[in-house]
Amino acid sequence: MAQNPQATAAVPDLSVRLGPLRLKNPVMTASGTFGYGEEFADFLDLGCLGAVVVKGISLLPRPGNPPPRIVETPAGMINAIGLENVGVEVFLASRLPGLRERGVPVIVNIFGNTVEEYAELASRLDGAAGIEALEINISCPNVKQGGMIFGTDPAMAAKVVEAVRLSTGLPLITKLTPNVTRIGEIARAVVDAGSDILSCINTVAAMAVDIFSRRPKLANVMGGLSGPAIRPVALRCTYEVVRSVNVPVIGIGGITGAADALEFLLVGARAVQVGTANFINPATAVEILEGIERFLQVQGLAGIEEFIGTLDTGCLFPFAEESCEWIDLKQP
Amino acid sequence: MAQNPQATAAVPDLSVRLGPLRLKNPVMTASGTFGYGEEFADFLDLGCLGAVVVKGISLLPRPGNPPPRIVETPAGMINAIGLENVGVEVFLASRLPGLRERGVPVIVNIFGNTVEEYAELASRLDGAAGIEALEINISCPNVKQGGMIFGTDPAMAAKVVEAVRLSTGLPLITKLTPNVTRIGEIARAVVDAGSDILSCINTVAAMAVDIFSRRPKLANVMGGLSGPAIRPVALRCTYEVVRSVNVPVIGIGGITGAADALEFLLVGARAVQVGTANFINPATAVEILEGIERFLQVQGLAGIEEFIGTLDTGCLFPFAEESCEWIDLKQP
Amino acid sequence: MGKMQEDARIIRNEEVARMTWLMRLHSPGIAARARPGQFGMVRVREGIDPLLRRPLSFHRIHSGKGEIELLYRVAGKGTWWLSRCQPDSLVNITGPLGNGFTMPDNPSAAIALVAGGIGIAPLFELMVRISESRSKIKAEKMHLFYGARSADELLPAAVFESTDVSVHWSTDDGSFGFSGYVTELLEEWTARAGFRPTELFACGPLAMQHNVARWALARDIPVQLSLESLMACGIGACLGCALPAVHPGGSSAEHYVHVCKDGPIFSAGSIQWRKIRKQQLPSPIFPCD
Amino acid sequence: MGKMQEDARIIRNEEVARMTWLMRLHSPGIAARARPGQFGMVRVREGIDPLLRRPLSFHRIHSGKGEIELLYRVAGKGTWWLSRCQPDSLVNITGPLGNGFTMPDNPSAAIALVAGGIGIAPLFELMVRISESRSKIKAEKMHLFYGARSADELLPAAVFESTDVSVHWSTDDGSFGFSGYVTELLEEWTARAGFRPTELFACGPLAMQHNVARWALARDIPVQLSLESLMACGIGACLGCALPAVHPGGSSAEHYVHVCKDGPIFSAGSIQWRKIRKQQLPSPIFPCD
Ligand SMILES: Cc1cc2nc3c(=O)[nH]c(=O)nc-3n(C[C@H](O)[C@H](O)[C@H](O)COP(=O)(O)OP(=O)(O)OC[C@H]3O[C@@H](n4cnc5c(N)ncnc54)[C@H](O)[C@@H]3O)c2cc1C
Ligand SMILES: Cc1cc2nc3c(=O)[nH]c(=O)nc-3n(C[C@H](O)[C@H](O)[C@H](O)COP(=O)(O)OP(=O)(O)OC[C@H]3O[C@@H](n4cnc5c(N)ncnc54)[C@H](O)[C@@H]3O)c2cc1C
Ligand SMILES: Cc1cc2nc3c(=O)[nH]c(=O)nc-3n(C[C@H](O)[C@H](O)[C@H](O)COP(=O)(O)O)c2cc1C
Ligand SMILES: Cc1cc2nc3c(=O)[nH]c(=O)nc-3n(C[C@H](O)[C@H](O)[C@H](O)COP(=O)(O)O)c2cc1C
Ligand code: FES
Ligand code: FES
Repeated sequence: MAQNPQATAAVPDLSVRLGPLRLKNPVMTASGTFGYGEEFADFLDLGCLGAVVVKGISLLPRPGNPPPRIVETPAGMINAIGLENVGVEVFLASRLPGLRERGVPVIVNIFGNTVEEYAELASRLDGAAGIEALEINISCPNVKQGGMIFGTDPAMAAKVVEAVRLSTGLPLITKLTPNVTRIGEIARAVVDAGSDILSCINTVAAMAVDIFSRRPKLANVMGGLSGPAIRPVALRCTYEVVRSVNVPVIGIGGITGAADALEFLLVGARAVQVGTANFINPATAVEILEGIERFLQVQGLAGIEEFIGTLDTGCLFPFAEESCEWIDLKQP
Repeated sequence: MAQNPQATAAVPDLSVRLGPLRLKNPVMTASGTFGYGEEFADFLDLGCLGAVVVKGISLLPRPGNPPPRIVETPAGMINAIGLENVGVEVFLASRLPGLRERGVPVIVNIFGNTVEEYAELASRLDGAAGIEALEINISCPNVKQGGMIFGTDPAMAAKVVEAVRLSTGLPLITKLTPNVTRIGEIARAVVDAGSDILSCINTVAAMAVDIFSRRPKLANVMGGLSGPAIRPVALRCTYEVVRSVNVPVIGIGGITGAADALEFLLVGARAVQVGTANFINPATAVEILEGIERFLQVQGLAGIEEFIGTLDTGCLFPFAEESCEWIDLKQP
Repeated sequence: MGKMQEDARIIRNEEVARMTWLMRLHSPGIAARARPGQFGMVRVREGIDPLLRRPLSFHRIHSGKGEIELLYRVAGKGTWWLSRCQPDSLVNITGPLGNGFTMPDNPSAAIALVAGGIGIAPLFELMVRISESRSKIKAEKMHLFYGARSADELLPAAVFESTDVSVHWSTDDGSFGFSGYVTELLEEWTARAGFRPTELFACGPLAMQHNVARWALARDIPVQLSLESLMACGIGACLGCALPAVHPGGSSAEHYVHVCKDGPIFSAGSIQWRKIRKQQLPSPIFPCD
Repeated sequence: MGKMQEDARIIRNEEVARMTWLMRLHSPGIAARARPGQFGMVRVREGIDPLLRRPLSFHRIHSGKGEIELLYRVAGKGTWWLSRCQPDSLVNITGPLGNGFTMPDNPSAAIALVAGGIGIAPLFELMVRISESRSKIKAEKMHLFYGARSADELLPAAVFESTDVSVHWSTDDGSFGFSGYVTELLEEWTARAGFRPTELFACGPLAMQHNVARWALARDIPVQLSLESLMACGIGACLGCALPAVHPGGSSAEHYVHVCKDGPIFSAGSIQWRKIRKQQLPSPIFPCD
């Protein structure tokens, strides 16, 4: 492909390979922030995107939480949507076909209350044409275990992934929560259980209250923080996960522009997802694509593969061995 | 005191009791963000503050990490100072006396690499006059256990607190890290081990990189995120800790004004610490005090005790039991 | 024509009543597409403070000139920053969003509108359009019931002269017009005048709209309400702007509509008023900050 | 008199060279306290974007008029926002901070100054003060070696006329004056003229200051450098602005000085140049953003 170096410089190769998944570029949109894609069709060409990850789907439709469901915070927002969704049947019948026509690879984000629900959901989607991969949202409370979140326990997380793995041949992405002590441990467990790819991070557990009414600002009391505020946390998690496993990782969290996306690629993510930024500028994802392309040109790189994971930490902290920090600096 | 209701409205009672500790008001400054107090004397009257928590002290002086040690992020900053400090001897000889003269209660933040170091440090400070309490920073890696952070493991955290408890009669505050799956579990462990008070949160593990030089922006690679960005996370942690234990809790994280401080008091913190905001406006702490006083007056409250912990979550989320969220919403 | 994102140039930005500002914008794309009752999501300031856009209704739509007007109350930091924007600077808007009002199809319908405070914002363009559509026929004047807390929060009477509307004023503190709530005025005046609207439109605080809804439902008068909710995206993607609603299948199951996509204009009967929490929208900014 | 926090009123804010702005402020408290070489921490914008203050040296200090001037290069978003501030608006500053230059105590010292680009900022007030202190004696002129990447980044010659300084110009691209680095000019000119300064002052990019330091150390000339580091507080509280330094006890143990408190003015010999990382300060902003 890249025979003429100047031609290469002119059109850098943005395609990436994530295990079984090949994408024409590394920019996707994150689950729950891009609806079913259609909503953004007036603002950008969906066909340009690496992939669209649709809003989390469950077996049955869910009404979601009572409002208020969102609140703005410094450089971020908290949401407690309650996973409102149309359910897998309606999704397959009336959302997926429209999205397929737009020519964009579709990744379906799935969640359940029990291991069995995850498995059933996966087998229902397994047959459907036009689904590129499944993204398993393991940040749901396991109703059988009294509400303990699947994604915070390596064994429970692994069980979900194993069950899904048995139910489908589709490439599997497992989406990790940052609300754990050692994210690398969860990462290793779900990879051992058969996850082809990991994505991180989901939202950070958070809360906001109103001092006048003395009430929580969300009907659900707690919710998930997203947006630029969490980017440094997401980048740290991504780096930790990249160093913990040998499967491709997708970076998510607070990405608003090409420079942000490139930070995740630099620490080793092979693709990124854009979330909250879609609300602020609905054309963010394509602007990021353009920005990455320009960056590669300016830096004289033939393709994004030449940049991914090239973070240079050598000789940077000669004293680190003796250093005692008040945050978790060591790897698990 | 409050015999005439109008006089009460005019000067609300800001004093708070935190177990063995009595403070004239609930506003302190956070460790590592207020130096040894002296640095701020030109900007505010130190004597007004509830207390000053000094920069973390170790047995021996520490030079800290190589620079760069800080980086700005959206609504926050990451630091990796590396716990630079003058050591306990110099602190006692040449920092504490000046601070005592300012008439402000002094709380000493301590840390060590081993349980023994914590204990020795505590006994050295135990004798010193003019120290109101110790704040135990358990976010250090346990060198004996290969760098595993004390504060992320309930048993290890408890060991530190037990050892310190045996070495001093001073009121003990244990400062919790948010970088754990279940902060309530750690909270219970250190309370059982003898901590009189808890404070939370320390910084959130984070990272930033430079896409041009392809290097970490901190020589230490990772660091701790602080500032308004983390406030919603800190508030959630504070609320979880308040609900997990029966000892007083101090709220910390992203507080920049009276309204922020009041949010922490509303969810049940009995005092707050102001950190990063001191850098942005060195008079923040006294402005918060004034703001709290005005708020109580406007709301017709006689004292801050009437406001602390009065969050009303009743009837707010009728559907929460059935709700499945993608973040950890359930209590441990 | 679909939705779009546009850098609108500020032509004017002035305080026209207490804490109430009028911003006129050159925004040809949106002006060409917008209908009364629709809204735009406005990025009030560059950078990430505040992070989210703010929903504002189209107060006037001058399609010919390629201009729109926003009427907004300074309610917090977003609208405060908006009020500091200077003419000739740019403001990014996405729109037009939402369903908009359904124009009355009977040209001689007896129309009443109820506006509480800043609720006048979306109703104005509607009145202008209805006036225009009826300029050739001899219909009864529209009746606007327009209330605010105090006289200084009301738009001046002069602005209504170009429309085919007779304005009935009220203030909570009695400083101008009827003394009391605008819904009381609506009730009193219609009873006294024996006026029964065949179409009703309303916008204002939730409590006011609730009372208008009950009044209209009791009399079987169709009413279009312009409702609010906290919004992140404005285009139906985040599902943040939910309001409890009557299940379309008639079941008692939980059901939510989304203000940005299914609204902001709703019929009174479609909302589950009982399930709306008191403290749905944020409190005023803290005076000490 | 100690440090203070002040809302300074902007009198003027203009681009005086490429990407280089001069801001004149009414800041009586700080103007009364400040000395050459000290700096202020400037809050460039209201709100939390950007969050931190930016350190800027005092370019001029007009104590009598209660005014100060800042000369700044637009290097990123903070300084960009500063450049957009309008006259009469307020800018919050804390200061004066840092140690400042030590004035030469020999009034007839042979003085050389080296400025690289925006490094001229803190040196200017120093030159003015030295000029004033020597106005009554017959001392040799000071020599300023002043370089930039290109001619359009240099302050105009006229601004130096009021001072007792002869300026030696250089540009990296040769568009004005000597073609090459200003340190090469320093070396060449002093060698050719047989000029040996007894006091040296410098400010500019780290690499330039390093070369000045080596040149001076080799010749045993005392030199005061104005150094930079990333800062959060500016007052010695956060310990963020560390630079590797020679241990005061002479041991080889790790040791750091803090630019905001121990500096920003340092003697060349006190810094551990070997331990300063290449990529100490942030890269330029991303052109695509
Ligand atoms: C469809 C729609 C149309 C609207 N049209 C107008 C209009 O024409 N004129 C006008 O003055 N106001 C209108 N509003 C209300 C307006 O959006 C809010 O007053 C504004 O967002 C407040 O932002 P703030 O930053 O000033 O206040 P803050 O209190 O700082 O806002 C904090 C957060 O709360 C949200 N918020 C606060 N109040 C409201 C509210 N009443 N409705 C929705 N979100 C709110 C903000 O968007 C922000 O996310 C409309 C709202 C909606 C939903
Ligand atoms: C004591 C001192 C005095 C200074 N005096 C001047 C002066 O008079 N004129 C002038 O133009 N510049 C001066 N600088 C440099 C100036 O502070 C930076 O150029 C400025 O902070 C860049 O901010 P930004 O937001 O525009 O850039 P960004 O790249 O957006 O900054 C991001 C972060 O990096 C920091 N930063 C970036 N560059 C520097 C730098 N060179 N030094 C320190 N921090 C930096 C910023 O403070 C901020 O935290 C001085 C620096 C110091 C330490
Ligand atoms: C309104 C909203 C809804 C979301 N819904 C889902 C969801 O259904 N499934 C999921 O896995 N993540 C969901 N997320 C998390 C995002 O996909 C993403 O992981 C997170 O927001 C962090 O990225 P950001 O900072 O770019 O927004 C949601 C986030 C938001 C803000
Ligand atoms: C520069 C800096 C240094 C800090 N040093 C310490 C420390 O020595 N010991 C400690 O327990 N916490 C330390 N912290 C954490 C703060 O005390 C506080 O817990 C944290 O910054 C969150 O509060 P904030 O968001 O208000 O800054 C430090 C924080 C910063 C920003
Ligand atoms: S505001 Fe996002 S769905 Fe309505
Ligand atoms: S900037 Fe905080 S110590 Fe120097």
